[in-house]
Amino acid sequence: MKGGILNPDNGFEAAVKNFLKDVMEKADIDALLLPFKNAVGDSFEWRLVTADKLAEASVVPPVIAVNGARALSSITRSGKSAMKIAALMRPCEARAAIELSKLNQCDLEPVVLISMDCPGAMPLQDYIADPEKVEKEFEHAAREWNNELIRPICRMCDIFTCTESTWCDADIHVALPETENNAVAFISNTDKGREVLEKVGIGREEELGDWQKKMNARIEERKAARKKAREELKQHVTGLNSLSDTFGSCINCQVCRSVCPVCYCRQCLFNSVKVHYAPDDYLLQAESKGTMKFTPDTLLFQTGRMTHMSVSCVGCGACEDCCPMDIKVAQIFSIAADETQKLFDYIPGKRDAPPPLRVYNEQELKEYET
Amino acid sequence: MMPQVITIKKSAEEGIKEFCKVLLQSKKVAGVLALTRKNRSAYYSLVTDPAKMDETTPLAPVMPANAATLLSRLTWEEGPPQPIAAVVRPCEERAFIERIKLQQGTFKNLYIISMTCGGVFPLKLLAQGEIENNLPQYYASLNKAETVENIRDVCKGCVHFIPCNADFTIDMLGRNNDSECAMVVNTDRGEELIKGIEYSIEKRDTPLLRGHEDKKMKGLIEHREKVGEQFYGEYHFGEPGMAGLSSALYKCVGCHSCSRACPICYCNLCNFNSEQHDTRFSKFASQLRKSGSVRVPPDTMLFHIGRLNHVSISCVGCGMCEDVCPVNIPLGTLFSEISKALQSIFDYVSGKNPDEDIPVSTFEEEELTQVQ
Amino acid sequence: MKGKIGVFICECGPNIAEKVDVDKIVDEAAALPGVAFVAKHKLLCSEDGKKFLKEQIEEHGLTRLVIAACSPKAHESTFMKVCEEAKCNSHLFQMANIREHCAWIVENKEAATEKAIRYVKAAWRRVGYHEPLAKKEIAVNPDVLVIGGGITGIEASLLLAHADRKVYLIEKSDALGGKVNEFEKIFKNMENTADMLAGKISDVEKNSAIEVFTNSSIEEVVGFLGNFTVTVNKKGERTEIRTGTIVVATGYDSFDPLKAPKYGYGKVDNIYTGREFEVLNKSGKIVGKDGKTPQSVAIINCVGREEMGYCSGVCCLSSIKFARYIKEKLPETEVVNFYREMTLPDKGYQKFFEDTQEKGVNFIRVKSVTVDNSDKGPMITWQNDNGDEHRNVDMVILSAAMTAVNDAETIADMLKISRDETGFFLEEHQKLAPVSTATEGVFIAGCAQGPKNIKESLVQAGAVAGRILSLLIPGKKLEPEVRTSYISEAYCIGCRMCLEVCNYGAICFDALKHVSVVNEIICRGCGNCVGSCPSGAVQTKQFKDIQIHQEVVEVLR
Amino acid sequence: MEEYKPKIIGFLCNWCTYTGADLAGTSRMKYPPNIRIIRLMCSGSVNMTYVIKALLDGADGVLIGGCHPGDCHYESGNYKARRRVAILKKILNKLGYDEDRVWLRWISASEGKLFAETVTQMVDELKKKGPAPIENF
Repeated sequence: MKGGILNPDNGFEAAVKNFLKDVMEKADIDALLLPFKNAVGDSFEWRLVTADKLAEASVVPPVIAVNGARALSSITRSGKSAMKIAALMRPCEARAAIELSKLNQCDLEPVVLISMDCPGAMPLQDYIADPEKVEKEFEHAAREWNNELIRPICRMCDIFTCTESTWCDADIHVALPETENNAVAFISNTDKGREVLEKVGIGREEELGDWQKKMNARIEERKAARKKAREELKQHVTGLNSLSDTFGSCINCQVCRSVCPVCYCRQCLFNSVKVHYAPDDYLLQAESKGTMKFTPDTLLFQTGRMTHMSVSCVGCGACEDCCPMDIKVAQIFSIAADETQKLFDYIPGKRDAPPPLRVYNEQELKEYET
Repeated sequence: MMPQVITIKKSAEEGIKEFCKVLLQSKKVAGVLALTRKNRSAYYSLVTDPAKMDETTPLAPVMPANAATLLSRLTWEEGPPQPIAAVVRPCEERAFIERIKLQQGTFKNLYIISMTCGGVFPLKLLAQGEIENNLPQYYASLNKAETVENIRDVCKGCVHFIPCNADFTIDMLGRNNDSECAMVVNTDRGEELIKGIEYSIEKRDTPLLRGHEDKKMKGLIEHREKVGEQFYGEYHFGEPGMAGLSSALYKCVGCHSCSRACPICYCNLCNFNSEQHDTRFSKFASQLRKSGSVRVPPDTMLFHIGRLNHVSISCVGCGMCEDVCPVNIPLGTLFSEISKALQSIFDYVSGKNPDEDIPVSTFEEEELTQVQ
Repeated sequence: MKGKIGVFICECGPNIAEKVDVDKIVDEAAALPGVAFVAKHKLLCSEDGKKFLKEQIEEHGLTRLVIAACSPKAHESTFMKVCEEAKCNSHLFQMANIREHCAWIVENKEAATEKAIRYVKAAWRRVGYHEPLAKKEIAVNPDVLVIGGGITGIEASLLLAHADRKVYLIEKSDALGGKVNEFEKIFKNMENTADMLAGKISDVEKNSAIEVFTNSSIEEVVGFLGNFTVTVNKKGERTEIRTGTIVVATGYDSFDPLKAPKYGYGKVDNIYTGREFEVLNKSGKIVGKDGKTPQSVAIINCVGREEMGYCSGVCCLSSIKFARYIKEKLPETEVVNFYREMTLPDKGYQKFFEDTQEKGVNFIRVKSVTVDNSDKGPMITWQNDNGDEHRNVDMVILSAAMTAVNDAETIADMLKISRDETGFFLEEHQKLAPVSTATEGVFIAGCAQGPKNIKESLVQAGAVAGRILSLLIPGKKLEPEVRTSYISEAYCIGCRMCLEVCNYGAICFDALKHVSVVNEIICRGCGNCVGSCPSGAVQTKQFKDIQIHQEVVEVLR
Repeated sequence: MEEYKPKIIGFLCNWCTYTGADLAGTSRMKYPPNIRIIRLMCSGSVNMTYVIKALLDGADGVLIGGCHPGDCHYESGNYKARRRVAILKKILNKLGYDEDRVWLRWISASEGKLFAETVTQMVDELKKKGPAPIENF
């Protein structure tokens, strides 16, 4: 992995902001999409801003309040963007954005997508309960790459950076080589990215030194954690019954769906009258066992949603962050997603790979015919 | 009519289960909708087998969903083919009546069993498995007809804890129901239903169910009136320039959970999710030119004020919105207090009287002239 | 922005040009995305202007049009025509009112220009979201169905038939003529009713264009203006009649004096209602139930006035007529007329009253009257300023208020028309549309609308005939409003709020799909449903939420 | 600093107030240009979402113009509008937003003068109030 290295005197955040400033000036970008702490400081929000607002932005917020892909989609979904936008977000958010663009819910053409090494994020509800505390914890977690503090879903995330073994397909990735002078590296993944780096005069062929080794080590760590989590969850989540236990406390509020970056439907099928039966059907259904959970759709919704979006699931954890019943939605989904994605060797957020459900290959999946 | 009272030598919860069993056994009803709580999970169950009533916990002080929404589905569209009984809380019953007015359900073949309500615990408590530990103090305060600790904020400010249209009501407030409970038969159809059921049924002309005029109840209502306003004040809603509202809404993630959990939000597709409200890029651009900074996704304010405008006339203050909000916005307080103020101008109480039209669906020529 | 937008600014002679910097608008408009052509013109609504407009649209292949000029109320239709001629859909067009709403109301030219530019931009933004609407045309049935064979129904039928309209005249009794049949004479000239009525009835019978259904009543009405189907029941035998319009001339009933016991009706002998007396009088002999000729008769006015809450305005005159009947037949009999206020509107009635006084009829003004039994026959007690007074009479006539017919409600439901608080049918607009109703194609005439005398009834019959003749011309198709509401099945949840607020019964409920549906032929595009729909499932064409939102956003820039 | 020009959105009924506004023009009455008129077929078609959106998008006031009671071109649209406005105003008030920035007025087609006066009066009122303190996000 090669890239361009900057040696900032005042740290990562400043370096990135300077870079963005340059990008706006030299790569004729008109607006930036960045996370900001909100006016009362109890959470973060996305803002589309001009250069002068750059200072207040927070490059790596401790939480993902709204997945950046949703923000980007809401800007570019209706009406061609007349301005060029640079958007900085976490790898999972950038990948979701690319997924959405494949699903025509997001237009990346006018967008320079920039991702950065992500140390993970903190649970949203914890932050809202006590911002200062969580802020400190996050600093620590980010500095030490401490996996204990961050969200469970982040602990098992292995696409948090951009190396040969695992990568994020944003136009530009901001890497954090941990040399003494903690220099910042900029890796370009696309022609658009290369062009931008050129314009702002950042080289692209420098060796990134031991950064890569360190990251690979962490990736292995995370992969292991993921494996472990998969084993654990296998205990719970195999077969419908145990699945129903796992989602037993689900109240069918469907917040997981509405905060999910890749659940893009206006009206979820499982939230529509299309899944309603006539009363007598419910009675019949109940009579078979003498009793039934009502509403009956909880499982239908969860499994149905899985079939709809799991191939595109980037494991951003928004669903788990928002679940009022503290269900491990994200962990379960992203494990399940592994399986479905493996079927097609599909990695959501990888450019030019068509969404599996849009294409087919006559020779594939024979094993499912018998 | 001379109110009948069914007395059951069991605790209130067991009593209700017993009663529902009898209804099922005697084929008076084909099914019973009642709450079931198992440690961290709670959900409504549709029970057809009397034996299965034992698994339910009709009085569990939690609300996984406002049953009104479920009742709509159970009575869709001409009502169930055979009678069904449902054990619901007053605010659920009131919400259902509002939904009936909106053509989203019917009382046909549906019997409502309710109770004077002590409120419910927030879902968080349920998720953390804390309900068990809280039950003793719950019933203790109930017996004293006092507000229970750590129930939902809206419940603490709720003045509609006496059901108005239930066919059967168990009086829970200010009464010890541990060993014997009494169920009041409020309606003719209720009386009709229990005909021929051998049970210690006494008739009495002084209603056993305490009404709003009862001194204890009055006291509680007055107290709660204040509490509600106090909450509203604490969040500084009503401060000039919507300052309170904005500061509460900054953290909104736009998940619209509140509207999905709301028993009054009955729309198929919310207007604010429809393409009529998609923000065109040009809007972002012009906003950016104006202020140099635009919040994304936009229209958070529009959604909440718009929803207020749509539902507050029918809001029953059940607090589901607040409970499902992933970022703890005090929506319950906001909506219930505003709806109180709003309904008063039409002297309308949502869900109180099934024969009353929702004010927005009708009009009177001589009214509201001050608005002009 | 879809298609090529053309922006035209009209100087309206000096009217706009002097007050607004037209060239500035032109420059601003030219800079707008999607705008393919901008021009100003001295007077766009002039023949020369329209020609210019048409040429430019065609030359530049413009598909959407913004015209900044006067109020759309003045020339929208003018320019829409030009659009059509130029093969550009007339609804892909929006007017900016920069004359009435800018040039003429602002002194400061700068301010006026600024506002005008806002309006032009708003129109430009809006028109981008317009959708082409196709003109609708429906064939119409020119026939007319008249409910009620009374004097009003007859008159309307004759007038319409005279213009070669097929008329179906539905009468529930066994003969035409209605209440007037019962009258021997009519005020004020006391001419014989028969002379007037018989002529008209025979005209009806002679006229092949009029098909009379006696002993018949309507059972069901479906359809809409130009295409109604009415089921008529004649003694159990049903006929389906296709008609374009319906006239409700169902007349009136009299107030039932049993509802006002103080007048002693039903308790005291020799008390007659006005109508009973008409019959008695027409029989030729005015005698009491005992067969004796009355020496004294009391006529009591305003029976039912408090109860009903209105003055019928006719009873006074009939009561005078009753007095004249008596004086003509029994000159010796004393006639006392008890009244509160004499209602004598219109020319000639005052004289009618005075003549009757000269004929020795005693008019007594009272505060209130009661009638009781006494051994000497009916006893009248009345109050006036000098307290109570009593006297006995041989016969009492109660001149009762006119009320809505008892089956008014069923008729109203069938025809989807409303009734006012008095129970009579409600006109569409008391001043501007006094004989039409909320339901297009359904008209009301005569006492169906409210108490009237014969003359007023005939006037209304004429009005209705005129309206119908000008509304439906045989062979000419009807162009229903195209800017109607429609409901998105995907969004609608079937709460039927829109049904409740729709005044025209244009929305019905599809139980199968469980969504509401607009009948776009009945819909008048008022948009009340839009105001009521929380989910935005209902939209009105050309007034869609998005079009309005865009307009708002732009004017607020 | 330039003088504050309140922005008013007028949702006007095509049959009465809008025509009234036209009349004000044709009779050359002068009133402040602050109002931006949106033409609708009936006050009863004003979905309160329009009003909220207008306020959030930066309108300092909203004027809804309908026909006098009993004169509605569509029978009763104005009464329905009145209820909706009442509800909205109540909510705004409870939210600490000055409800007097939303006006409902009955102005007939012949009352051009009344229209001009109403707008003038509204502008004055709004000037007294100053810019609408509302945060839109």
